[in-house]
Amino acid sequence: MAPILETKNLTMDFGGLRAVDNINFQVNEGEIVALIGPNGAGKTTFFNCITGVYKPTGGDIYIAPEGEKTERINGLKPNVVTEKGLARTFQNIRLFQNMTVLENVMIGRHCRLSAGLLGAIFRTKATVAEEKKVVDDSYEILEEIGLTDYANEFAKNLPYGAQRRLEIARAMATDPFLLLLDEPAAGMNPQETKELDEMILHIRKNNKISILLIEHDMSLVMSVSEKIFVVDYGKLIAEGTPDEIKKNPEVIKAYLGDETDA
Amino acid sequence: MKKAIIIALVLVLSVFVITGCAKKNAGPIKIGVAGPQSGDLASYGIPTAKAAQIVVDEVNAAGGVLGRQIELVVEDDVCKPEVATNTASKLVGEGVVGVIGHICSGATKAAMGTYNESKIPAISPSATNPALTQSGDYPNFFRTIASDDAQARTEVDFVLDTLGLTKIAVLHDKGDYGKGLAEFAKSFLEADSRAEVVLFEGITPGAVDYSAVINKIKSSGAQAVIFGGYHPEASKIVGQMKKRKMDVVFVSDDGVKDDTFIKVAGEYAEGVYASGPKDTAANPLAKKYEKAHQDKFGEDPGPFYQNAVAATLAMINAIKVAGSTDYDAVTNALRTSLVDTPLGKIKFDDRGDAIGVGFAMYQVQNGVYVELK
Amino acid sequence: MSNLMKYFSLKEIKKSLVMTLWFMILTFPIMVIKVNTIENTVIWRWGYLAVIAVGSFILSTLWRYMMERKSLQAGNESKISLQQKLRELGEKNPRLKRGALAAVIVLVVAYPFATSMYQTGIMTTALMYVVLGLGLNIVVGLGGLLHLGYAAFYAVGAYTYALLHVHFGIGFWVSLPIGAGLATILGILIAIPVLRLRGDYLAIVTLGFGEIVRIILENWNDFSFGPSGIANIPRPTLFGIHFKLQQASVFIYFIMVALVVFTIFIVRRLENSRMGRAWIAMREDEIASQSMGINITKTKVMTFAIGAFWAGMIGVVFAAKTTFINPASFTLWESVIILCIVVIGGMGSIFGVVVGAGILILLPEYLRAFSQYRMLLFGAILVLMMVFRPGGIVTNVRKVYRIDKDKTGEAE
Amino acid sequence: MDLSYFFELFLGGMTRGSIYALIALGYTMVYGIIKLINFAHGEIYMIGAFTALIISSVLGFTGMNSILILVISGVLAIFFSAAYGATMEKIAYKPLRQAPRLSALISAIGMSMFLQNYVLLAQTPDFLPFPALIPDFKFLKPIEKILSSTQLVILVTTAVVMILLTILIKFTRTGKAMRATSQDAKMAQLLGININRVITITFIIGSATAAIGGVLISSHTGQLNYYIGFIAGIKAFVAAVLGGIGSIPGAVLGSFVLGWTESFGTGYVSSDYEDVFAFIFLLIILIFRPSGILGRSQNDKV
Repeated sequence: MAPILETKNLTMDFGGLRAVDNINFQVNEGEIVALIGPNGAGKTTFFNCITGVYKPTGGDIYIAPEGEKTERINGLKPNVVTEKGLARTFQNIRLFQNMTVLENVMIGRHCRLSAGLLGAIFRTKATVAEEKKVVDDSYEILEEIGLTDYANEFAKNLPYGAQRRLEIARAMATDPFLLLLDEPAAGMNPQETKELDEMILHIRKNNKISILLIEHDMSLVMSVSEKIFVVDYGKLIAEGTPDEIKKNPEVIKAYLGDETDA
Repeated sequence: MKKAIIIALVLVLSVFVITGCAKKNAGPIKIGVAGPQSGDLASYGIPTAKAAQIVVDEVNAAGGVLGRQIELVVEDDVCKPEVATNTASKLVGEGVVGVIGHICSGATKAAMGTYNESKIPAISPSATNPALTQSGDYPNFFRTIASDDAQARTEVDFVLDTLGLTKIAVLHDKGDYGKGLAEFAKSFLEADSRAEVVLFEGITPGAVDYSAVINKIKSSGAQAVIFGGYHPEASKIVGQMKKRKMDVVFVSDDGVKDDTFIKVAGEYAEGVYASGPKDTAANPLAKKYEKAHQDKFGEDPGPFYQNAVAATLAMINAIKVAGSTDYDAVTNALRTSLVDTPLGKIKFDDRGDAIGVGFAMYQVQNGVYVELK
Repeated sequence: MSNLMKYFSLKEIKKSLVMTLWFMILTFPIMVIKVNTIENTVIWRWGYLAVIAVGSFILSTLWRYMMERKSLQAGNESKISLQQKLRELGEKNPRLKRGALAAVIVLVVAYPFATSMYQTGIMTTALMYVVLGLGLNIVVGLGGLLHLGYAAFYAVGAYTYALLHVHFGIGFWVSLPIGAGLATILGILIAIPVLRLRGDYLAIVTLGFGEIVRIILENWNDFSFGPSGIANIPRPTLFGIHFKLQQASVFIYFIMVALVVFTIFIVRRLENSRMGRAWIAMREDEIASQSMGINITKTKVMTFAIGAFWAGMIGVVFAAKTTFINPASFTLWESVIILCIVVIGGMGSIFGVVVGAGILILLPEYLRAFSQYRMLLFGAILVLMMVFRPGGIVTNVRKVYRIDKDKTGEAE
Repeated sequence: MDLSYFFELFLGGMTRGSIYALIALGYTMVYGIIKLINFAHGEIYMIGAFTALIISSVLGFTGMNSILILVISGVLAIFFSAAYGATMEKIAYKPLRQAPRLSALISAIGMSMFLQNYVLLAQTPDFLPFPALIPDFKFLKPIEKILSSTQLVILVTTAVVMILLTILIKFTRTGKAMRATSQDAKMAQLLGININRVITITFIIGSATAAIGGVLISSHTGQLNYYIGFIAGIKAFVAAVLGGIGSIPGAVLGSFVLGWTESFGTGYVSSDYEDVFAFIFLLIILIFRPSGILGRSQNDKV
């Protein structure tokens, strides 16, 4: 199995601070991979480097979607990265608050559509058809995530758990081969987390999407992921299956130790 | 649906056609007064309204004109062209037969088209832009003030002939009035072989400090500054020049020939030259109307008051001479019939400029403007 | 109404008295002492103090009452907007909707014939501001980009027509698209350098840009005829027919009616299109929208360009209507007034902009009776409007999509 | 190159800069705390100047010593400006804390129009001469052609005000509360800081510096009317943004840079395009440093 996402010696410096330090990392096709580490370990920075929000200061990022050539994506703009098939969610929910739930998902479809200015003004056949399709497609995604009841509500009026799910729905609408979830379970109760667990597995199965997630909730990480990477102070300190990670003394020292303290 | 709309439309339209039919009556003769009545330039417009009121009250008390009373319709244009077109159409709608105004040149230009098409003459007491009379585009325009080019001519002649200075800096405030004047001054200077324009620049009105421009004047070696603009900027420049002990003659225009300038600039005003309308203080009519203003409003009249009195007198006289309010007759009377005004006996030339209204040079001496003969 | 009584309690009266005292002190030097350093006189106007005292006592009580009402209302979120109500009413009674529409059409068509030329002129101005507001609404309301230099594009349109007429004798109808096009190009040119700027930084740079355009028009005499402006710009003609004054003003009115309809039609289509959604997403969250695949650069340039288009178009109409233009008509205040229309009306809402333009342009006209107090009241109204209705008069409603359930059922 | 000409332009730019700085300081403080472009700040400056004019001409009739007049009218101008600033905040901005930022901006614009017309109606639309309250210093006699005593007073006051403000913000409890509020108002509130009080104090201090500016600048230009606040306010705003809005040394630096740009632009090119130079320079700076010269870059947290 070839990795669909691979980083080689990825490094990100902020002034004197090295937030990501020489990380080598792979996600293979169809995998659910988790990235864990204590707060401030550099996980979100790592995400931001991959998705183009930051331009890494060193190393390389390669993607190789199924059936396509390997491509280096360092420093591409976020929207280009998304077009290439990497979609993400945000740790602190960043929905379009004053748009409806359905529109939020429709925005996700944006880069897969082509209607332009003239199409919109003259309502050409192609545009009308495209608009109809995007509504249908988006609705379908909402159905899959279970948000159809809220379709015409403003995103800001949604309950917290639903907002988290909407973030995932919106990311899925971009038609990715790899979904990057940044702490999707943050702030959820155990019941909601359990539903999330099922949803992630369902998404992979149904849409053949690989998933990379950052998460603090160990139960979720351990139950869904096949491979776990652990970072601390920007460095990769361990990788392996959940069982291997549980037993790794480095990890216990750096990370799980912290958790028990807290 | 469509049918209903059409029927409704036809109905509505026919109602308007019936009621809209012209209603002519022999009520009072309406004369419009247009100018800024509110906002920051109101102090230039209100004296005109007061002048017109005083003259009209006097005429009405004496039985009116052509046996009819005169009614004034005062409208505010805030000195803005876009407002002035609306003001003009409002006056036209009111059925005025003549207009005293507008005050600012820009607003006047915007409004004149409307008056022209409605065959209404307008006499401005203050719009000095040369194009108003010289372009030939405004056949219905008259004014009781001389145009900017005449003023610039006066200033340039004074600097070259009387003062005998040759290196001259020309400044302006980038405004309609100031820049227009400065450009005339510049072109007159350039046409004269004696003179050299060492600097031609616009200053920014309202700026907190003019030291950079003043340094520039200093290093240009100018002997005199001709400034086109208003007194607030003039007093700042004069003040800052004097503070630096610069020995440069300052010559300015009607916008500066204002007692406020002397009060604001204080001791620094001493020796400043300014052009202004010929002194009318000796004219008995000017004295009379100044007193009338004092009696009625308890204060000294504001800017362009006497010009506005003259404009109103000329308008009423023209109607009287014409014997009607007919456009051709009235404009003809304006051009042919001499009328006694605070500015002297005036009539208008073919282009609309008042004959006999000109400029003189003044200098601040011991805190007052003194006319230089 | 019963809780109004509590404002007559001793405690509340005491509060009002404290405020009254405060305002009496606050306004004392400026209201009571009138100095004239030119004449060296000082006038003491003690009478004003009494006016201030009575006025601030009443207003302070009223203020607290209104504030309390506002905070009570804030509790129940389910406020349905006016627009939504109207829309629902229309959906329930299609006949009523059609009837209302017909009434509006009749009113609009009959207006210039029923009223004077002056009223027609005022209404035309209001309609011009409707289009300007809708144009700026694309940039500020939908795109979320604070733009304080909008009058520059307006100036471009006006000068395009004026200069084309002066130099080449080109008429209104040809100038209309050219003016709009040049403004659009300028919109693109200004958008490019400011792409990285956000919020207030963008505001000050666009403000500067507006001033730069005005200053150039003021200074570059050979090009723009400087501050004395361009006069005798012809009014629009119809197939070569020149209208008389009265007819021309009616004609411009109908041109504006047509342009307003045209603008609303286009803006409505755009705001619910793929591009319109991208604008709103950009307003809501720039980073998230970029991560969702929206090209921010392109979207920003688009909002600026399309916003500028309308200003350029109306600029041409402006020149034709006033027949005289000079740079003084395109100051910062012009941009500010248009911005106020957008915000007062309700950002992002077409209906709101129409209402906002009506209020802001017609109100000062009808406040003329108060002549010199006009701008004072205008300022006060702006503040009060924002304090008591910060979201604008009309809150925006998003399009409701209806999904064909059967169809999606099949797709599953 | 004429060196003395250059030097004169340099000094002129510096005077302008310090004038802008006195107004920009208040601007930047208010912005730093509540992220509001206080459009009406220029009007507070104007009211300060007007109050000083009124008080000094009333006192002028008593034949009081001119230094005493300067002190009394200055203090009262500061008091009244601060009072206007605080009242304005309570009426026009406080109810809008939770509202969209544009609403607060429009409220500020409305306030600016209101205050301008309030002074216009209560006093006069005309320019009034402002008495020369600052005496000519004897020791400046040798260089009076280059530096007047008013200019010197303005320069020194700007420096003193800037230092005092920096001390206030860096070392006092109130200053710490201000910094905390500007970083994160919600967090500050949770930590027990009364942010309403902090905001009021900010407005009071900002308005007081504007009043100092109003008095000094009006003595420098020798005149004032109800409209002086508008242009000065815009320029100060540009200066504050140039230096990095929210930063106190930034406001001063930005003001000087703006003053020099205008002065050298006028001196070496043309004053016709004075404001154009200022705005183009602003644009260039912002293109390379989107947060101004000394501004902290405001990267959004992702």
